[in-house]
Amino acid sequence: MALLYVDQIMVRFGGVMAVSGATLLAKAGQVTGLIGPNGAGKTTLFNVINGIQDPTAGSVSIDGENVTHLAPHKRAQRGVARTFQRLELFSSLTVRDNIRVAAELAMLTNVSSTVEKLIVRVGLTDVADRTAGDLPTGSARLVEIARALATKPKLLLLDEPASGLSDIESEHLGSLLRSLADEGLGVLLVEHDMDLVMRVCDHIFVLDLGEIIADGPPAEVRQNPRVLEAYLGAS
Amino acid sequence: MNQPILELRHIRAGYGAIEVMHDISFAIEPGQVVALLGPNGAGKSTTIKVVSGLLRPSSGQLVVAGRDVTGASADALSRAGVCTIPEGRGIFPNLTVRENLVMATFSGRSLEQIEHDAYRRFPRLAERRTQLAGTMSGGEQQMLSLARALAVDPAVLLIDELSMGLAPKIVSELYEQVARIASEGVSILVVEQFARTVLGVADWAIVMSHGVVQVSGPADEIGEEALTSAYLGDRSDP
Amino acid sequence: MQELLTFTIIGLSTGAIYAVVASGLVVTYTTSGIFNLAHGATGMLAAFTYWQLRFDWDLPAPIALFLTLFVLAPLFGILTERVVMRGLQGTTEVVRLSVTVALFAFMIGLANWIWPSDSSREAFLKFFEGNSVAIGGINVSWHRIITFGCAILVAIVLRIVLYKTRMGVAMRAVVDDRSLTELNGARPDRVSMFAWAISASLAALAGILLAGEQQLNIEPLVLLVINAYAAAIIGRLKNLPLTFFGAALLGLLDAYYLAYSDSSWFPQSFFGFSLSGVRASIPTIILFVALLARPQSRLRAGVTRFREESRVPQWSTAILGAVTLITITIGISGMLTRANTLLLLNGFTFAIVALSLVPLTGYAGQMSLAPLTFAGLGAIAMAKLPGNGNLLTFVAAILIVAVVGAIVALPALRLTGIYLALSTAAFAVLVSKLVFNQRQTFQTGNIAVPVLDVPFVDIGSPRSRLILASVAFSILGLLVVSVRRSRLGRRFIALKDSPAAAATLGMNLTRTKVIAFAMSAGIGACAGALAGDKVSPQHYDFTQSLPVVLLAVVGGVGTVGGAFFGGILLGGNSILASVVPSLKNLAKVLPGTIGITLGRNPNGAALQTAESFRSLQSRWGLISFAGLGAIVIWALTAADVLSHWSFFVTGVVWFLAVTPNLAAIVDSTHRTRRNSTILYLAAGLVLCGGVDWSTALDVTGQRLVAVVILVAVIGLGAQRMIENEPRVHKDSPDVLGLDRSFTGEEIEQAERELRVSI
Amino acid sequence: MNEDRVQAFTDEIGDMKLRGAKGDRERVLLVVGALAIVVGVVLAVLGGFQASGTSDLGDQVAFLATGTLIGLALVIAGTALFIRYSMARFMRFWLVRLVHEHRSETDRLIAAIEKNRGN
Repeated sequence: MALLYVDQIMVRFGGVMAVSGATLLAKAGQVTGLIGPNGAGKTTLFNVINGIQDPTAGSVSIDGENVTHLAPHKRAQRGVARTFQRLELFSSLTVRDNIRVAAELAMLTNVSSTVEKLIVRVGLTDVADRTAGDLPTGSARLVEIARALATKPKLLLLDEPASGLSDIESEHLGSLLRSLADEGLGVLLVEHDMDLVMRVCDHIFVLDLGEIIADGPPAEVRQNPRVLEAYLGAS
Repeated sequence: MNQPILELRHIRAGYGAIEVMHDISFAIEPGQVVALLGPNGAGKSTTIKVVSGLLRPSSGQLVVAGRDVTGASADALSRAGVCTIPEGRGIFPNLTVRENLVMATFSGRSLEQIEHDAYRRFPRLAERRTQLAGTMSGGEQQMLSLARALAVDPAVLLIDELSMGLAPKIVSELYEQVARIASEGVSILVVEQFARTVLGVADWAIVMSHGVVQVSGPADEIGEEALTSAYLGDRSDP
Repeated sequence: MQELLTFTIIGLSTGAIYAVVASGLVVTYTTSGIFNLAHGATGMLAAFTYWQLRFDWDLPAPIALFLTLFVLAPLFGILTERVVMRGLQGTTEVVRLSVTVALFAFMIGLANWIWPSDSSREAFLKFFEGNSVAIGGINVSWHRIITFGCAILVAIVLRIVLYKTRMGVAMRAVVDDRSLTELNGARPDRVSMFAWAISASLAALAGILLAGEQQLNIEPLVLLVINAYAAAIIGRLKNLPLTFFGAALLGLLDAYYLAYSDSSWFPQSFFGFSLSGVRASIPTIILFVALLARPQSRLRAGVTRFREESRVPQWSTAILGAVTLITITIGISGMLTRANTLLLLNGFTFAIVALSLVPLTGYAGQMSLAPLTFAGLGAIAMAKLPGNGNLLTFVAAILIVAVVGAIVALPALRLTGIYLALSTAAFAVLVSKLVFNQRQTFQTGNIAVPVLDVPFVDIGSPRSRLILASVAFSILGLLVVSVRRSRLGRRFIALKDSPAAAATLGMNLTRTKVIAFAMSAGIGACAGALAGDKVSPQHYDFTQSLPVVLLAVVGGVGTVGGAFFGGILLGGNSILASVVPSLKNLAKVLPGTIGITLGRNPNGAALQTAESFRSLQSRWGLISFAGLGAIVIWALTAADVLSHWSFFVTGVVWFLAVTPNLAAIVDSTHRTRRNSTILYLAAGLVLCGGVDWSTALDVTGQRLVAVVILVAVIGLGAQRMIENEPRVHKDSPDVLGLDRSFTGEEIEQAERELRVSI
Repeated sequence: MNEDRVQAFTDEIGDMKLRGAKGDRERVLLVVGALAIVVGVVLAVLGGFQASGTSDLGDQVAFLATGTLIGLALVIAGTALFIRYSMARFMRFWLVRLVHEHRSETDRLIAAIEKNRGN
């Protein structure tokens, strides 16, 4: 059974269809990519999956349970965590406290040790006591990821985690994502850094004009003429 | 009179701590159409924001018609003749079509002239002049923003993602109009992800990714492989 | 039937006034995103100005009207936008709202100053006073007809301006997309200025019309205009026709209530509660309903970015602060006159109320405009519960009010930002109209709150109550500090910094907000329950809450120290006003003036002061030296070397001017500069101690002013002297080119200016 | 036509006022200074006339105080402003020029010395 199943989601803003009938799924232990040109509706779809946006039609299931109309925090309790494209740090707390809040919200029993382990694992040891608002982008993105991981999620939604990262940082991010998937976590990745997407994803969905126009393993998607057309326009 | 009409010199810019443009330099000659290509997040839209005056670069200079105008406000540049069609739809959704054109009169031209030009070019807008712009279809909305660009008689036109969320057929129609504007000698900087479409119109192409200019050259010399690798990564088959 | 017609006409003309005010509110909110709480005060000020021109200086009505409506009011609007509002972009809603509160306080202070209430004042006449016309058999005064006509005219003019002029179209365009407006070549700043000018004119018109009906009194003028908020909210702060409809509805309801509430079938009381306050609260009830009928605000990512800063308070600092506060209070309490003790006590009460805002507004980022209401409820609970003030009663009173706070919060939780703030304001007005005005609660206009019965200590004298208040503030302060350091505090901050992220991490936002509200209500209740004296309901009115909120934000609502600073400042302000008549007027505009500058320093004053003390952190040698100095000063006083006032002056100078500079003096490597600074400080201290301030200056206020001046001169002077880096204005044009090398551009420009060909 | 448009555009850009440029404020203060001088002279002259027109000593003093003295003060302040800001621009760039010359001179000198040392 798929960890996440998004079925025929439609979202309408006023007269505009932002997402029109997208269907996709993500499995535990895999990194699933969601790519597409600007304005394709990726972030909207993300907001629907974690409950910030109500869909006009369609349903979202986590582990077979229909969560379409649950509040975001209830979904979090069912194992969905996310990061944001425009950073949403608790900017007046320290890095450690950012992660700590998340761990506490997940009702973990061993908050401190979880937090410390995550700080080391994600590579934030040097900045752990700094105020999150003062961090450079690279570290800030890592804090968001660590914070999401602190809730011990089953499904991790990453919205452009590599934007603003240097090449080395984004490589580091790639190996982190792989190792997370190998531990059994399901990752859904929206990203524009195609090198990263092609490298770490097991399966890719391509969204264009609010619809999934193709899906498959990276190499296949890369050759797909419809994908090329979506990106480059008709020749 | 051989100075570039628009020149970016070592521009760095970004939002707060996030730097999106790392030392970008290029120039546009009078009458030239330059296409700015590259994947999302490459810094193209930020480039447009800097050139239009909406975003102040953190360092570097913006030189327009030989004058350093770094830090000039967007409204002053606009009145001087730099017309921008921003990302998304460059229209006011809660104003009528006619009121959208009223807003164009800040450029200094009279409403009669503007309406005349706009409706001649896009008769469909004339039928809808009292309709709220936000209730029109995406293609019509882009027509309206192009109509404004045409009617204000700009010297420089900046276009950001005209095609976003539109069907390919409408996109190619819109680009026919862009080509017509270009033929009148207006210098154009156009950001587009539909590279194939825009390369038919452009004289020069610049491919950006990660906030850096990767390739720059005459439009007809930019190869498909360079584009594919910029958009979908350079990994060859696994 | 005729009666119905009469009251319909009355209602419509009242509604007309509301409509004019509300439309002004909508115009500025849509174009600049600032909900102007001072809008009513603008109208009030305009009404006074008109009175001055028309009735005091006897100008002809058309000229006076023209000057007020089309010259002075728009100028005032433009000035407001330019000086105050433009600096507010990029600040939080709390700061933005506080600044308009500050403006509100400032204008009321100004009006009080220029036009002190005076019964011999010329009357404010209606237009064509005494003339009326018969409509359907009823006499309707010309004034009402003019009022009604004005509303229609305003509707038509606004319609034309907004839809037929380019500026109006631009105003609507700014609402849609500010940056696109810029790209079209319009100047958004000018557009906002224009909007503020129109808005001020509308407020002025309403103020003048209202003053004709109600006479010229500050409070009712300001408050009646508050009612127009309800109309604006019905119009969802953007829809003008709906706003006009809402205004008419309000006016009619009010008139019909007036007409039929005396009828025999109309209930006069409700379970023993008198309903006499209902009429006054109709607009508030409608405001409340309209707010709750708003669609649930959606979580949005990436909305606000904070300029404010917040640090985790350290236990050592907090405990040291608490002990110092209590010690100082005990130390000086014996030297104060009874009147001054009571005023300081008042300051402590305000400080506790301000403290109640720290977890709610400072930590959790939820704005409340009703902190004093909870204090009032606390006082009632303390008085009405059995036990005559024993500790159990006290605790019960706090718990009850906390529960009330939580319940009140529940419906309000669907709202965020400005709407939440307005709903708390509505709650505050409702409580003061319906509860505080009850005969049952305040028999003779007063309620006797029993003194808290602390075991083994006799509390009764003002002095012991003052000490009790300082102890209470310290304990509550430590409680708030412990909250900030706990899991709950982190959640509060997370809620403020990013609700979207907090929700996606599993936080139940509603529950967190309810806890914050309950905690705030409970702390507020303490302030009331500790009143220990007769209090009158006016103390807890909504209008009294505003300055408390304001000064808490000015002091720094994110810190306990800030709350203390704000509260004492407010108390001290009334000390200033009560003792020195000559400074009374200054005291009136002071809080407002301070608040208006908030846009430039959103962190509040406390953090700034704390910053200067930070140099002493964990340097125990210096801290003990500071303490030693304080003991010496106290000992000198006890030995009658220093008079009480000299003790006060010297103590304050020691703490605020000398102590923050200690570290810099010790660290300084510049020998002569260090020595001269020490000499300067010593001379300053000797001056403070040597002069007997109680005889040198004969009024308390003058002495207080002297203290402020001395602290500033001595403290800042020493700071200047000891700072190692001389101050240079970096961007001064006169050193351009000297402190860095030139770019080619600059040289090119230089050549051009010099007309030297290249 | 295109050439014309480009030329017109160049002129527009050339005339454009740059936000944050210090020049604006300087120009404003310059004008304020000039105005102050004019107003001051008028006031002083008026005050003088008024004073000479009355024989009452008190009135004379009042006229002198309000008209002539304030007028004189304005003239002095205005002159100061005018000189300060009309000179500032020139002086600044002159200074820049001098320093620049000086630097390039030094650079040449250093280059020459380096060269000599090399030999």
